[in-house]
Amino acid sequence: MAVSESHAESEKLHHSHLGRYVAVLAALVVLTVTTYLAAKVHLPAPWNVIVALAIATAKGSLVALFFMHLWDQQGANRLVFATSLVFVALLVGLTLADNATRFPLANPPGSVGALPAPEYVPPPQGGATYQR
Amino acid sequence: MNPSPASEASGSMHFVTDQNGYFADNYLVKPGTGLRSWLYTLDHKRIGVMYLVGVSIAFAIGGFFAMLIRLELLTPGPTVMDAMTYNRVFTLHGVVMIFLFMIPAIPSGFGNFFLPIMLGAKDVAFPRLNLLSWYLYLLGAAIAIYGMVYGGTDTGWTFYTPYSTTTATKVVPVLLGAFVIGFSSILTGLNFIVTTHTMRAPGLTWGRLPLFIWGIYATSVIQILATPVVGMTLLLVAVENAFGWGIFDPARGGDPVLFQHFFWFYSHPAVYIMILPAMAVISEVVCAFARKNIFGYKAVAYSSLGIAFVGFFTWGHHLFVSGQSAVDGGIFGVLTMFVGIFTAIKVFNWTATLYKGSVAFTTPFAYFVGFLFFLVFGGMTGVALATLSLDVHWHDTYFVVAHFHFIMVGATVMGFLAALHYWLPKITGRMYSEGWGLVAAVMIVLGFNFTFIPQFLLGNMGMPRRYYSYPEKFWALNVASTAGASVLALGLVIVLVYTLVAIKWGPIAGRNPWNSRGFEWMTPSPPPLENFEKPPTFTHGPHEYADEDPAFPAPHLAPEPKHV
Amino acid sequence: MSDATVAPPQLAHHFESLEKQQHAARLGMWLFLATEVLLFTALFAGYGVYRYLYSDTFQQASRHLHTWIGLTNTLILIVSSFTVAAGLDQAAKGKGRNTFRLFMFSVLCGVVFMCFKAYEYTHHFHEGMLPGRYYTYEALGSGPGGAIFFSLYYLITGLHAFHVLLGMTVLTVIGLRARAGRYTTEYFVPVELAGLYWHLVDLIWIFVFPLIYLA
Amino acid sequence: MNELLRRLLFLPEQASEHARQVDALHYFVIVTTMVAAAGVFLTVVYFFVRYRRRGIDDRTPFVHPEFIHEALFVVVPLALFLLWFAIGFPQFVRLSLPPADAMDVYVQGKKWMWKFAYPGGPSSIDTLRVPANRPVRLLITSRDVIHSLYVPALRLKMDALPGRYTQTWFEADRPGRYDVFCAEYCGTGHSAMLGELVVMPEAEFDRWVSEQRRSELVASAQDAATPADRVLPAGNLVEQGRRVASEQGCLKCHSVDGSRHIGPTWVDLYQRREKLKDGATVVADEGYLTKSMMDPGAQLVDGYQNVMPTYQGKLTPPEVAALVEYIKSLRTQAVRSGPSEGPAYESIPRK
Repeated sequence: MAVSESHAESEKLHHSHLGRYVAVLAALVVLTVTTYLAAKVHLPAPWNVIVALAIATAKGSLVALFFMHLWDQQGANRLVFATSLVFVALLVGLTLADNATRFPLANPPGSVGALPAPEYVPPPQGGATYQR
Repeated sequence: MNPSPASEASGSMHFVTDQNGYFADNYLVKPGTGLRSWLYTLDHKRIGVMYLVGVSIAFAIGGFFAMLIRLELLTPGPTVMDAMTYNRVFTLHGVVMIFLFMIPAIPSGFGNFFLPIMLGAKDVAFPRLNLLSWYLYLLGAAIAIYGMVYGGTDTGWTFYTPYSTTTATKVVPVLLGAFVIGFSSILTGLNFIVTTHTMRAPGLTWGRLPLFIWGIYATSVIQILATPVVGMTLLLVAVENAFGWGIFDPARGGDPVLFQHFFWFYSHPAVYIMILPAMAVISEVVCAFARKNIFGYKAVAYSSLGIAFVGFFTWGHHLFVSGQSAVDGGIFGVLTMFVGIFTAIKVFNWTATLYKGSVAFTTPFAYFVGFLFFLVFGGMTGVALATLSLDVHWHDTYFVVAHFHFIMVGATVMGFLAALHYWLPKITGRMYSEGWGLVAAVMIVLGFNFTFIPQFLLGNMGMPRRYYSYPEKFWALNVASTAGASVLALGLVIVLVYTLVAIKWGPIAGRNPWNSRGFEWMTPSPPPLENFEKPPTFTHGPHEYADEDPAFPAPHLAPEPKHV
Repeated sequence: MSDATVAPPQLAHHFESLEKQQHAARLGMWLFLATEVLLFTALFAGYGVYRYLYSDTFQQASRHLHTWIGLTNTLILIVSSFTVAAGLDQAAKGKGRNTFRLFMFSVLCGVVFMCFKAYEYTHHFHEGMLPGRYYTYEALGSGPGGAIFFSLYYLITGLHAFHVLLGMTVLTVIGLRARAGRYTTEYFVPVELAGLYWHLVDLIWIFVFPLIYLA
Repeated sequence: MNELLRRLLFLPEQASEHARQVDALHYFVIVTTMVAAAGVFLTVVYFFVRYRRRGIDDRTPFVHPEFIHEALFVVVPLALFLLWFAIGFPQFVRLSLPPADAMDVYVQGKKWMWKFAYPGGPSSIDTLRVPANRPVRLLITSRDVIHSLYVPALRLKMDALPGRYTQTWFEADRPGRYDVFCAEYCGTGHSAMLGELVVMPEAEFDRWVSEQRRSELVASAQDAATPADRVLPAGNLVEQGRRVASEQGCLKCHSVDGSRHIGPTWVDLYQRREKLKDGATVVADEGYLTKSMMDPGAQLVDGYQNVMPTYQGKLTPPEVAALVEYIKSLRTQAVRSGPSEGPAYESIPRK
């Protein structure tokens, strides 16, 4: 299995991909300009990030699939890369979920939602003090 | 020279010794015996042996610190050292045991030695990277030990911020040492994965891989995916400690709980880096000494991958009382229940393997029995700890200490010792003393129980961990624990002594003293430079003992190859 | 990987065929790239958390950066990635000298990228946009978000810049070897691996750009 | 049954309904663990005896597992574990949702003591007084590193994070005195960071609070006179110094009976020649004592760690003066003989 797979990998690389590279380059430049312009539009709060990340994901996929030849390769290499991305999502997702759902005062003071809400009496010492 | 069937061999019915079986032209003498030939070696076997020596020294150092801890806790007040020294000692115990012993012990030591042999390969895929990994290990150890000797570290091996960023002790060298060792771990894992994918001998399909390989493969996956995150985290702590960049510093708006997320994202899977290789060893041992195929090969093999994968989804169960949200607590709690299942699958399959087997009670098998008990009890208390409301009581008490020592000492060290006894004949060509082996095994298992069962009860009583002094009501159980630790230490010293004796004067073991069908036993003992006399082809699985498989006679009945 | 890049293009003793050896080298490189991705992940996760906690400050802070530099650098890296890919294409055809030229162009792009980065850093130093303890910039209010943003900014872009430097070194070495005719139409895996590394550097920047400069 | 198992497992007394419920789950979990461990172990022993090796050429059959075996191996433990979770998780969620009518107590951990403050009421060091049968919400924070408030009798624990608040709650139903520990490692004094939970009958607690309030009014009247620079109540300066020392936790590290502790003893400290880390010597006069409170690391006595936090800004000048007077008063002849009782803390009303 491994042998035939690597055969296929080498075979595919022997074909010239120059045309494909030019097309990808053009697409990347267009997407970069698009994301820059989209940021100028000032979309409402979550959407600006979502749009920016969606475009970045599209660009990243182009690079990974064509410049890095994941499109041509089978099996292990794709799996490795995909797995690493799963774990990126895992770490980012679950830490963010914690900060978003924990007891609000347990987030750093001055951050979103951590300011004492009306129902919480400020502490008698006049706020949390922390000294090194 | 000539066939040496079992009937002619001397020895008990548990193993066969073969006076003619010492393979003279082995890896220990080829390509040379000088120091240079070892320091520049690219041979995976020699690198494995160097790792085994290195981790054994680390184990002795860590064990020495453990005895200091137990000595200090013999009385409620100060006993032999002051609080600062005690804090340094338990930190060093943790750092040395985890980073220098537990993580590299089985994968880098036995894994390096046996993974290519079991694959029928001549070496690992990247031998130079393998040597680099060993030197990175040495470099990391040197940096960490420098930090320990000059200043010491008093943070505990968990390096929780903001304590670790504000303490006056030398944290940065220890952090950097752990960082460097992390890269050593990554390189080893990378090497093993590539080797398993690309260097299997003809006939060795994924479905025939020895279970040891499956375990090491799963371990390597964790090493690759988790270690970079902790590397970056330790670096952030070092930057914060040295320059005050404040990513985790509450005084600068940072979140110390974020550090705990990052740290456990690695350190919980790291527990599986430690336990999976031990499980891998046990899978080999149980088949060899029951002389039977594993019950449920696929279940055992895939459950290793399952542990490697699901193990990443559970880190938050270390944060139930850290201010983490209850939502995350629930998610991590329920996912932890699933990781327990994979271990349960393995335990039941190992037990069922004995069914209708031919069980020989040798030293490795004794460690298997100990391992199984410790794993079940340690594992189930682990799942109990993930039961959220119970964890609120147990968190950071001696219950946790006892639990993870059941897994790490109980299971991993039993696995390490089982591997040592099982493979010593292959690595050195000589046999240890079975009588002393069983005596030591009994002492270790009993001493271990006496050390850590009192600690479970201490945890129930509410004694927090990392306590330098304690109220008098905890006294009696602490004395019991220290007494048990002494027996445990004595047992380990006995192992060290008779192992060294065996290496020098032990009886010649021969090609396959255990009558095992594992692939590593098909080559002479000790193995030659490129592992096999001629490249092997496999036509059967590694754990098949059934006599209805005529294509594969028991290896000890196969004709010995010609050698001088 | 080091074996494949350092060893002469013949078969290493422990492999049975060149195909297997190249397959191993490729897989090893991908695993290494996965560790690189996860190395950055801790920083991105930290960014995500603080972006959520201090969202207003972070949005303001990104407006205080030079977006045009970020944009230019993105385009530079994309073009350099293209030339590296084209260099691989030439290597596969046995045209080592072309590979060298294309790789050198990419290295030049890297130099320009680093120059912009240096310009940007100098500017920040003067403004007091410094990490953690050294932060003295006042335009973002007194909350802790600004200092954290710049800590993360320097960590992410600094680590990336370090990778750019590494990538430039690798491209130079492999480019010189290609010019010396070390690679054939049968054996050019080192060229491919060097390219993969450079593409990863590009790939990470593609995510850094919107997160730091646009979000 | 509950009492028997509790004693068998060395569990502390149960001071709340929550503790009893958690213990019930505890018994269930431990019993199933024991049964499973014993079951596996006995099976292994049985198989070993039944199938022990009888000869070197023993033959064994090839055993194929049935799907049902593997399915059972998965489903039985999973069901058990999920049952544990299903019981434990609601208990945990309940802990994170304090009832609306709970009484608030602010808890602050610092190296190495606990400070408990009641809104608009008294505060105390290391002793948490609460009424029985009334829900109490703890809002927990820390001044320096992470600590963790741990009351074994309530099966309750919550980390104290510097600069922010975590919360938990309980309703103790058995008056009595219970241990409070710090469960998160916090330095050399970690194991000395002991506190006490005093659960009082409701009427007694109310009486205590009103008493504390009365004495506080006196103090706050004085505060009002010079709010910027608080003057200590009139009285013996040495006595005030003693109070400040116990309030600020000085006695956690400095003994007043001559014994060596984390910091140098205060007995005979005044005018003593101290050898410093850098080899120099210094006479511990008023200037040195004051400086050491403000910048402890500057002139560190040889043989001690630099672990003392700065008290710059935490002590008013009169408090510093009182402390120095107190230290001056600690001469050998002034110290009582007999065994040390250790640093003692009493609840002191404070704004």
